[in-house]
Amino acid sequence: MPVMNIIEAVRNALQLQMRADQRVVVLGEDVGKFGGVFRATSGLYDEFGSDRVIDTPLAEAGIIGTAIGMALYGLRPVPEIQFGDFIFPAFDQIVNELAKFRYRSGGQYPCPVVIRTPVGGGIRGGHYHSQSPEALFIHTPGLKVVAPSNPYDAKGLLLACMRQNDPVLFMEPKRIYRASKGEVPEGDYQLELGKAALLHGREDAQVTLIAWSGMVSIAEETAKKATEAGISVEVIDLRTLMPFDIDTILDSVKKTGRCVVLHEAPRTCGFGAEIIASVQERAIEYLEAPILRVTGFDTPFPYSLEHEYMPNADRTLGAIRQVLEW
Amino acid sequence: MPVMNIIEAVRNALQLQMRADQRVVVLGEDVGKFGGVFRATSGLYDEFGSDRVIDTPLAEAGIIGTAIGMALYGLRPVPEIQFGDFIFPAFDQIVNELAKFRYRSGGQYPCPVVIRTPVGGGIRGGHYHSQSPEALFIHTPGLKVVAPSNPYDAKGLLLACMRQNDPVLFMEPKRIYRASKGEVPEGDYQLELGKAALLHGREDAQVTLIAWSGMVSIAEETAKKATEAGISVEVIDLRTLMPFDIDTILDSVKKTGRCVVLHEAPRTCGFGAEIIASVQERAIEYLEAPILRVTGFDTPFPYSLEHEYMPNADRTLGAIRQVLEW
Amino acid sequence: MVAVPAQDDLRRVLDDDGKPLPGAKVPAIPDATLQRIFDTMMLVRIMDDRMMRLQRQGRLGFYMKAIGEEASHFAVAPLRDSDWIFPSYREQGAWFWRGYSVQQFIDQLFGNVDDPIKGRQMPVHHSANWINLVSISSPVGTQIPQAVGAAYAAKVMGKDDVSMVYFGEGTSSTGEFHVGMNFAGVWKAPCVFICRNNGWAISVPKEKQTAAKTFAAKAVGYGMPGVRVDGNDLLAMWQVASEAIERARAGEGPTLIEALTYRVQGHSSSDDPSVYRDPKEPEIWEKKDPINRLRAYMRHRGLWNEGWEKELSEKYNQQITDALAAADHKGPPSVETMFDDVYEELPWNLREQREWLLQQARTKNPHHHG
Amino acid sequence: MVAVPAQDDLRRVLDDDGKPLPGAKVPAIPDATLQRIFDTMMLVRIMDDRMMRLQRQGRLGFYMKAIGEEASHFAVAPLRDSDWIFPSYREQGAWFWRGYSVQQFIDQLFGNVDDPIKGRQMPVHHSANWINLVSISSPVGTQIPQAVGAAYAAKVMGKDDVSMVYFGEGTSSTGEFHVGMNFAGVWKAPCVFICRNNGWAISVPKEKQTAAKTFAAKAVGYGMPGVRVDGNDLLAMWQVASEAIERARAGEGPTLIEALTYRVQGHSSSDDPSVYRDPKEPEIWEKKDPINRLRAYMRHRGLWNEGWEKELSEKYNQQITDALAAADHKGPPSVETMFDDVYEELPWNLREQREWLLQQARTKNPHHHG
Ligand SMILES: Cc1ncc(C[n+]2csc(CCOP(=O)(O)OP(=O)(O)O)c2C)c(N)n1
Ligand SMILES: Cc1ncc(C[n+]2csc(CCOP(=O)(O)OP(=O)(O)O)c2C)c(N)n1
Ligand SMILES: [Mg+2]
Ligand SMILES: [Mg+2]
Repeated sequence: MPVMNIIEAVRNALQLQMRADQRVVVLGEDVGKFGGVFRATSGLYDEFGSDRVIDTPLAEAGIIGTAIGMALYGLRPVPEIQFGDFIFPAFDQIVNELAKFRYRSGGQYPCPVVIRTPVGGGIRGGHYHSQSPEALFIHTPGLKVVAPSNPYDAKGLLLACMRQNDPVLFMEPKRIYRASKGEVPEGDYQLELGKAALLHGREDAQVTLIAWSGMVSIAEETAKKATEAGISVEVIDLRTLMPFDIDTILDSVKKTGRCVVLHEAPRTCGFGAEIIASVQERAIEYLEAPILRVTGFDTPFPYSLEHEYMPNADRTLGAIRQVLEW
Repeated sequence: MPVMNIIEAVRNALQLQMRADQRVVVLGEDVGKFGGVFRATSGLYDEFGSDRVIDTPLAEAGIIGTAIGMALYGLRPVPEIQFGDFIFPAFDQIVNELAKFRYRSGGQYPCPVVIRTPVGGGIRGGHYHSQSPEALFIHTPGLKVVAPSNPYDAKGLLLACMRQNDPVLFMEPKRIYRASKGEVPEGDYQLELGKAALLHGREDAQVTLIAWSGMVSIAEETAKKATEAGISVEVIDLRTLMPFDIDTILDSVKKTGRCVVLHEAPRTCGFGAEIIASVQERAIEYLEAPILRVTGFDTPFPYSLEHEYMPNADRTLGAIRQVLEW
Repeated sequence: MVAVPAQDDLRRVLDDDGKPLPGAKVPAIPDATLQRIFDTMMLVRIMDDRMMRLQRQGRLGFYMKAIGEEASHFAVAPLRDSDWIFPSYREQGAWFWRGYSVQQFIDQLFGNVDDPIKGRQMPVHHSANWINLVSISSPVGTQIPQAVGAAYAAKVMGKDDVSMVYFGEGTSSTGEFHVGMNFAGVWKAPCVFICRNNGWAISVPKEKQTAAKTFAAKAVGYGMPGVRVDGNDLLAMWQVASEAIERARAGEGPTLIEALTYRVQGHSSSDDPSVYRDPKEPEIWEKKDPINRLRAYMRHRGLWNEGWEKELSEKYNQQITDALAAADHKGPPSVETMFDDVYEELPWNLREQREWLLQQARTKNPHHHG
Repeated sequence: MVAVPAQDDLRRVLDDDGKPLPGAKVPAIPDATLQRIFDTMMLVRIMDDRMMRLQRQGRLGFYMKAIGEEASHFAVAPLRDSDWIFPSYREQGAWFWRGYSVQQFIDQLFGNVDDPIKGRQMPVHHSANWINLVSISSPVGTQIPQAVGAAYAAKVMGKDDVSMVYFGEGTSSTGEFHVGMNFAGVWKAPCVFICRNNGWAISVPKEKQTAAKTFAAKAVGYGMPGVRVDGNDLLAMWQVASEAIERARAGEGPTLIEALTYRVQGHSSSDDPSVYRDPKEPEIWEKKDPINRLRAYMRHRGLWNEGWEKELSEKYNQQITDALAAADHKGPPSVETMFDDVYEELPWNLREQREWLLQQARTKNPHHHG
């Protein structure tokens, strides 16, 4: 099996689906001739032409607004927002239009648009090239939110997204776009949306550690350190954030009784809060300790102090110790 | 003391502050001659003139974008967004600009803008005249979020907002704009931001019920029904959502051991989740039952089934019974 | 059509009394078509009148009239059925023209079980995919880039469908207008933009929306033709729309049409214009009423007579009366439908919430579980 | 200045060799001012060159050059110090012109403890409120309505300050451009809009941004004058900017200036133009280099000599070397500063997070508490 990084896996998924389905078009800033600032669409312009791989004017509201119209008429647009931080000019089109179109039309107008965008920090991007806005979209009924953490999942999930009929925000972890490599089948496969991955699950796991996107690698690193310290940690990579895999979470937490949630976004009103609320509503009697969060701080994403801002394995291990010692 | 409804209290606060501070200007769609579609600014145009009470072109991004520039230069703009549902075209200006200006400039450019907007359902407004978007803004570091539930608080909090130097989203409960009446001092007073109101707090309270904005009246109704059923409920009206009054919440929950959070916004990733997460992190050992949520459903806000969608006293009482029986 | 419309060149065919202007080229509209247009304009006028009275009686929650703007709705008349329409909330004529029925219209207003959108949105937010009329949204302007996307899709899918999008002059101030127009220009999208300039955006007069001489002039910034037309002159509307539609279909790109008309009454049933505008202003415009002008023209042409109009008015009043009676017996959609169509299939959180709601509807002791 | 610029009327004073064009009205710029402008242009060119090399050596994270666009920066030269400037990220000249120092510039690039913005943002996102230069944002276009708001504020506060805002031609496609321009037109705001048309938005050529004949033509849609100027001709830039600034200050309203220039190199240090454009294109433009043209003009006028330029280049290279050396010894801002300036005062959640971080920085066993 070929080894790919996340960029290559995403490109490969787009290419396969564009070959399989004439209706799939890619649009966004610099996605055409240049192949995207992260090169995720490189080669597509040459293979599929400028009608299906569209360099748009500089306007996110236009990218999403026109993508919606394309989807209504019968295409399968996969717009790219160059950085997750620049999705906000399109926010109205996403939360008031894309998310509500099927519902408000009584089911007449489904809107199968898959929005790809790189998210997260760790690339010295400061305020506007680092944000993790998932919570805003998870709180928006009508949208699905998908956040892969590795090349295999990225390809399988993106293919699945392009083949279902609901709008999706597909968040790609830019920090590990190239650093994360793995074996990826050349051919076609899909991963079911809404299913988490349980990493080194074990009967005797003492703590459940929940993460997604770029934080899964930190979770893995934490689990390794924990093992060295004689603590067995079971990691859940959510992969899909809306709808999220409550069953896998509950199975694990009921077993361990201890849980830590890890995310990059600011803590207050982040997705971690929802996970905690949902778990305690359903399994508080199993909890041996509060569910703790390791997250970004409630500040804009800083530049010079990025390293201090980002959650890391030490902090996560600290929280794991805390729930164990509680 | 004169009796005012919320509209009158808001208007009164604006009028007092515009008289006291030349720098205060009001801008938005229809706020001038017409006095706003809810009439919150009526009379201000005649008293303060078209330079300070500005009918803008139809563009929320322009309203907030220009308000930011006005604040940078030295004015104290109080823009109105006609309905909370129409704030999203300005979302980028609010979350990427207004919220981050002070921070990103190293403290050089504070941005004292107070955005007023009516929120919530119950007026047969359907998808786009009913939303409660607080969670999106609470998750945005740099913004304060204020949500009064009655005329007295509306005036005192709005005056406080216009006299401090951070950007604020001031959410007004449109369903009870006129229905909620109460005694309001004619003169000047302020309520401290970040302080909740404890309603009929009592030593023997069995359950803590947390609400804000339009849901406080439902919480009160629930408390009455609960008392009739022999259950003593202590209601917390948060009033400020960011920063929220964690101390008042913890004091009450540590006493009651049981808590229900009531909000109109869709449940998943709503602000209720953050309250639950914060409480269990700090006081799980006091909890006799899971903290339950009574909320809007995870759907767009429906029209015909609005009554079925909105949280009500019966549902809230049901949740209270459930935490008691748990 | 010129790229920069001379500011005062307003395209007209009929004078205010419905007589063809000297030297005006009268478009060749088949008599039957003209009569169907008049017929539909009558329906719009009667419907608006009846629904407003109903609203005033407290029997209808909300309504928006198009009185005085009806001719502007018929830019859709020269379209083919396969062409797509992205309406705003004030083009009732477009719906009836395509065959949306009086009953469907009224069922939507009441959001009852037969409402084509299942009672999901406020009155006047229709949707009818079977006739290519796209779901109306409240946030103004959002439909503009969407229409451009649909036009682009038709083009790349090798169809020669055109999309037509309506919006008010106030909406030209939104960012959505700009990005939609700009994308259309760059893509040479087969899209026709109809700016219904009715002079007012709720209480805000057109002078406070823009300093541009005309709304048509905004086309210059997008490299497309801008045309200004008398929006109360049905023949001129038809003519200008036909030209723009042909241009689009021929692959020559988009056109912006400013239809100059006037909002004779309030913005909506919730509005009271007396607070912000001079009552004399509407009076001037009532003299230019599009129905009167078309009627006069058709009379000259022998295409109209009193009896026929009386029939139409009786027919439509009866249809409305019957539709209201029928609507009275229709309840709202059932509670469980609230959770449908958020997604193609219910995810677990909605399944759970749905079950809970149904169960608490059954029991007398409702309570919420996580 | 006319409302609709004849498409090809490009305002120029100097030819490509720096000679005044026959019949061109040469603006009366004091010799000392002209020399200060040249001096500052040299600094920009040298800084860009040094910083790019630094970046290539991996000693600087990110940088954005203005090579070939320097003349367009000096639309700010005719401003008063009290006038406000809302820059984009490619107008280094505006900063140095107002006295922002080489050391401050470099401290910002390194985000060190002396960075005027405390290391909060990426390189080239300067802010200097003491000279009325507003904090640069990455999301393009957001500064446009903000500049209009500041201009409006000056007007209602009875000051006669002007605000000037810079953006690239690609940014004219954003909704922010439209709403800002439109508000300015309606308000007759004392605002000057400088559209730096350098032909490219990263990899997207100007032809894909708009179908309009020129970017200046977009002014028509906002009822303001639009002027197209040779952005590599310092004298023409000065002239056109002065006219617009005077207009604004006199209460006659805003002006859109399209400065025609060219992005000779990559978009930023992360970009590689060879992937998407013909390397011959930049060569054509190097012949129109703004510094060469100004130098030639000043030589004719006897305002330039080789020795002086050599001095300048030595002076600035030395200043940069010294500033870099100084920057090397400066650490990042202290950890606790991360929580400052989110609000005027720290709310409880930030106090708690701050204490936790400081404490775990101290202990060797960091752990997170709620
Ligand atoms: C984005 C947005 N902001 C505000 C509103 C509230 N609103 C509804 S209609 C309207 C005026 C629209 O005027 P115009 O575009 O001229 O259309 P008209 O009503 O005259 O047909 C406003 C401000 C809205 N619906 N959407
Ligand atoms: C809202 C937004 N979308 C996308 C980007 C990414 N981006 C940064 S610069 C740029 C191109 C800007 O081109 P132009 O406006 O012509 O300015 P120039 O770089 O040529 O000076 C893009 C797309 C951004 N910064 N902001
Ligand atoms: Mg209008
Ligand atoms: Mg450019």
